[in-house]
Amino acid sequence: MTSKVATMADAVRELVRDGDTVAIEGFTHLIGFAAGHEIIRQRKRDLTLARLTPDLIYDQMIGAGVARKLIFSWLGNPGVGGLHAIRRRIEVAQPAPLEIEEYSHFGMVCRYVAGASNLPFFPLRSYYETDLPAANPLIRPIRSPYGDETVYAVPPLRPDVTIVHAQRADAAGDTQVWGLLGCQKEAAFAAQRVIVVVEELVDEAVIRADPNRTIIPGLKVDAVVVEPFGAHPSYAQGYYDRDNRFYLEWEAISRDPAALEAWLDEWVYGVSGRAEYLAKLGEERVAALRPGAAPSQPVDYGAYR
Amino acid sequence: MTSKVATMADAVRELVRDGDTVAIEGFTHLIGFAAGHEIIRQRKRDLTLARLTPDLIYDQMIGAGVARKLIFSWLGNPGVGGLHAIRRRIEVAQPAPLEIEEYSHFGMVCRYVAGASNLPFFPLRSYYETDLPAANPLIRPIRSPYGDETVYAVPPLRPDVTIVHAQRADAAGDTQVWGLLGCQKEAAFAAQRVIVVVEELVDEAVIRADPNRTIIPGLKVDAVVVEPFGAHPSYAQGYYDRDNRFYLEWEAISRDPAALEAWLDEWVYGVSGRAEYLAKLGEERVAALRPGAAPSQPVDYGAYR
Amino acid sequence: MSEQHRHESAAASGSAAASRSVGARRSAAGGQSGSVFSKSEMMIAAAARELAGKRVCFVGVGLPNIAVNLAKRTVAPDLELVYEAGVFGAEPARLPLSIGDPTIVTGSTAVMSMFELFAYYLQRGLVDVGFLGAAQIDRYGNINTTVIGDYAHPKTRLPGSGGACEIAIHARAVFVIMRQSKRSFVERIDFRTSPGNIGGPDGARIRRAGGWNGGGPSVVVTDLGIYHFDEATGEMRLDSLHPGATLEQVRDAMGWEPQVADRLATTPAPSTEELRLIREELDPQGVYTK
Amino acid sequence: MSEQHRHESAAASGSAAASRSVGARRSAAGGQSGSVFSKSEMMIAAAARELAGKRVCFVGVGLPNIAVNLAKRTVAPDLELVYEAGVFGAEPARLPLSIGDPTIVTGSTAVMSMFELFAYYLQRGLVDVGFLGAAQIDRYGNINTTVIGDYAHPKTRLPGSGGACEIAIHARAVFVIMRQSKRSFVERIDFRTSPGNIGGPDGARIRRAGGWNGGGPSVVVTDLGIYHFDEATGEMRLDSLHPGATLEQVRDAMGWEPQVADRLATTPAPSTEELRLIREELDPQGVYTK
Repeated sequence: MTSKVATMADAVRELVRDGDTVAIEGFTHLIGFAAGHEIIRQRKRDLTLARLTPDLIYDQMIGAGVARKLIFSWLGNPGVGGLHAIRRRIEVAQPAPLEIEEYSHFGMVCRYVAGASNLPFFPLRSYYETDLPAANPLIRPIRSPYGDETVYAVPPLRPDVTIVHAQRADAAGDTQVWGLLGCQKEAAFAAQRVIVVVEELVDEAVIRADPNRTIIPGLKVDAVVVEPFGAHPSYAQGYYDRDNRFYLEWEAISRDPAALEAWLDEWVYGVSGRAEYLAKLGEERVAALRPGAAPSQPVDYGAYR
Repeated sequence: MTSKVATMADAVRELVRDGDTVAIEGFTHLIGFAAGHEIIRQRKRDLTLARLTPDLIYDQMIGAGVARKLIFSWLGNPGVGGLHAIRRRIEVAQPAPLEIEEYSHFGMVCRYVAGASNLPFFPLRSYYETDLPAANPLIRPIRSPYGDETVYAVPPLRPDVTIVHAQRADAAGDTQVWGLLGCQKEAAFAAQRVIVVVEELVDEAVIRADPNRTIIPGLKVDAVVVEPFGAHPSYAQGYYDRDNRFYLEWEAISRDPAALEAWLDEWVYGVSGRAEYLAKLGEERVAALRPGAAPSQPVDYGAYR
Repeated sequence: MSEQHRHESAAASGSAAASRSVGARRSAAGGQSGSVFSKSEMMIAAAARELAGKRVCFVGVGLPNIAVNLAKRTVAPDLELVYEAGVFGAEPARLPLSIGDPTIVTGSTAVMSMFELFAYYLQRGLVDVGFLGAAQIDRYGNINTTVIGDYAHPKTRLPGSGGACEIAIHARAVFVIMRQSKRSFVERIDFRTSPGNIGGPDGARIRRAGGWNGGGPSVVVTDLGIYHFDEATGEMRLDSLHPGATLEQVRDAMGWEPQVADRLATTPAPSTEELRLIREELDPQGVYTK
Repeated sequence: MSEQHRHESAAASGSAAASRSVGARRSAAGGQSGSVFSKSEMMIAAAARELAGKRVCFVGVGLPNIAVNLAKRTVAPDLELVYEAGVFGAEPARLPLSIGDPTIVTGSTAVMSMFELFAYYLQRGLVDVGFLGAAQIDRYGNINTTVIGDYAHPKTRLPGSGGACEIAIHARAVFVIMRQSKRSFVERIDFRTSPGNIGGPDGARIRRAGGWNGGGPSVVVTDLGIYHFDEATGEMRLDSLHPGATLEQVRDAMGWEPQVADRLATTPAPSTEELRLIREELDPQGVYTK
């Protein structure tokens, strides 16, 4: 078995190319901030960014100019406010226009499922009597071959690269997640290339002791990056809490292009990577995010020899 | 919270009705033999039985005369031979004809997914250039609304009752499984009524300590039956091994209608339920099926207060 | 994202939002509880009471979250909390500050992929109540959370659907909590993100004929009163005025002439127990209720 | 169910089956290994060698299972075992007696629902090799495992597709292991369960145009020899005769006049190491190989 362990810099350099469609997935949980920052740092350009909730990470990336297009279903800073760098590009084309392609959450999820399943479309009962199909002509009605019911279809989404953050993987890329699963599995199987960023690198034996927790096999993984706290300021179930303070602070930063530029200079361009970012954040702030213990009980798979 | 714990006799009496479409799912793992035997004992009639692999359990049930129709994808005694009670009804209508509706494995799975998702059809890339759509006109071509690709569709399967065997549940019916998952979740969500049969009844706290292992919430469950070894001669991961001896013995029993009748008299009609069946089987044979330990390691969900 | 998110981002976009009640806390005249209470507290109590007898509720964060938790402690003890992120039967140990809070996972009944949550729970018809917020709502309960102005060249870009259009179609009943104003209660919404009773009288027929699970909007709770929907016309009807609110205030805060119930009620003020639960257990820091 | 099941049930239905080699064990003349070996051992060794360089293999139980495990120990150490029941990266601690054996789960890399296995692995195109058995096969590698006789009134009801039609369409390459006879190698199959090269010359075009992942049948290993498929005609071609088998035997055991390679090879007999692995590690009781 060949190790796929790589540095973030190498993984992004080799696997993310200008013009790619990139999906960084993780719904509220395990958001790949470390990877997004590296993409900014390497000044990738003309990306199409796909993600249900663009969230702070895509506001930062789009504010930094890496993308020409956004595919999404909900555009906000959950519980706080807006994503102003993105909104400026949509509302007033500043500093440049941003192409958008918009779905609902389930529509986006079904696009990944279609991509992961090699299906030319996926049917769902959304969009009835809404203006969404008119706004996005890729949302199309389709008749059931059984009776006269009509549902809607969405096309497959097949990212060039999907990046997921996970709690743990082995060196071959076998990846396990618990807590919210979002649509990372589907986004990974839909992709051509996959980067997995993990809190912990574990021995293959840990994975094999609980195969039901594996969401992506190493077969689908091109690089494994070990980056503890790489999802900060979002959270990793059992590892650290969401850093709500940063989400609140982002509102003012995002509203002001100069403040955004200064923030990127300090926290992205100004650091070599996540280790330096964490050092800047300070031990105290990081330590305060660690939760108490709430362990699951082991289950027995049985030894059958 | 109301307890849904019931005896097998009560659960089957109240929830399985003559003429129902019944799905007992569990692919090689956790096959609901105890429930099937109770259906035989209560002499239910005119059932439509759905299951990917009818297996010994449906050969027994169909041999006992509970069904008028079978929906399936693979008809055999895996690794051993045929299901002769079913074959007699198909090949020579003895003692009565049996209507069949036939798919492939993925077709059956997609039928349950459509039922669970309230979709009027489900698309898949099977059946190209085969005789299956001609044999079953419910398998229909459907054109993608994106370009001229054609795939096939299967209709939703919505059982009146789905019965699943599981490792454990709480009294509310929150059900957890590890090892092979088959299509039990999909078959349960597709159904109108659900019976869960478990090896162990556990406290709600055990379920809530590891919510990622829950496959069916109590919300979808009508009765919880506690029936250790209820999946024998199939297996329950971590609890007992497959009893291969019985699968081998079935070949001769199934080939001979008189032997089948005698077997049913002895092992189904002749016992009051699973406890008596197990006593008949003998402690030694049961004990020999228990595996060694292969526990998973706990994962930490984190206490967030 | 659910209610409060749409809500608050709508707020950030210049629309009215329920959470923007800072300064109003305990300033309104008290009702039968004899104590003072804020407009948000009134909205929470009113929404919670409407949840009586409900079983499965798709929760947003913010006011809906507090309303749901209040209902679970009062009129709907068996209420199961569903979060669109993929959680069923959540028992949050603290008030989740966003739906991105790990406390909704630890100790929950079931965690599943978003595909399964949307397909097997919501689209399957297992959700009794969903909450929606709105930047704009019309008399038939149709909702816009997408854009103000033209879609291609929006004056204000709002968050979009998230799961809202799915909740509107599949939840058996839809609850809306929002502040009302001429900007938010409009004659014509700029974009229909989430269908309500559609064109009005034939809304119910369209829903039935299309095989939707959802019966459409059930209640709108605002800072001024409670609206339900007329079955014949599909139109919003003011059934209850909150203590201290007047019909004139209501008319001044909406873009059409409202239907008013023959017997217009006065919403019972939050009870002492409701206020105690909100202030001591559910939002002790007053994040959402001050 | 996979290869061996279809296989053995086909056997029970009166068709030839690879596992029915009881009595043949160690009766054939030895090859370069200098030792005697059974027809099943020859078939296993020949199939295993064809797996050189393959990565992901959809395994059936019985001969394919032993062949795959032999390949993993010899020509394809990185081979990942996939079971249709929902297992990826199995490391069975004992030879699974059926695909319903818990030993395929314990210690595997990943367990997933059957929907995910079929959709995200097989239909997605991640499977390099799938094994199929057959009650009937034609010269283009089309396979019948459904019925002998008319579908509505079958002479013999066989198991049906299981996952076979999906493997035939999606696995990049399909391996067939079966005994050959005039009843199993037929001019016209009674039912096409799993497509091979379809009508022959345009099989490859149909597969490409339809967007199939699978390139069609790759190899057929029988008790007499090894067949590959001619790219131009899509027809099975005898490339190698097993030690001791003759062209006449081959002709007597098939329903059409076979294409034969210009340079017909002789299959190298199982090596001493291959035989040791089969007999000591993979099937010590000789369940499948005697």
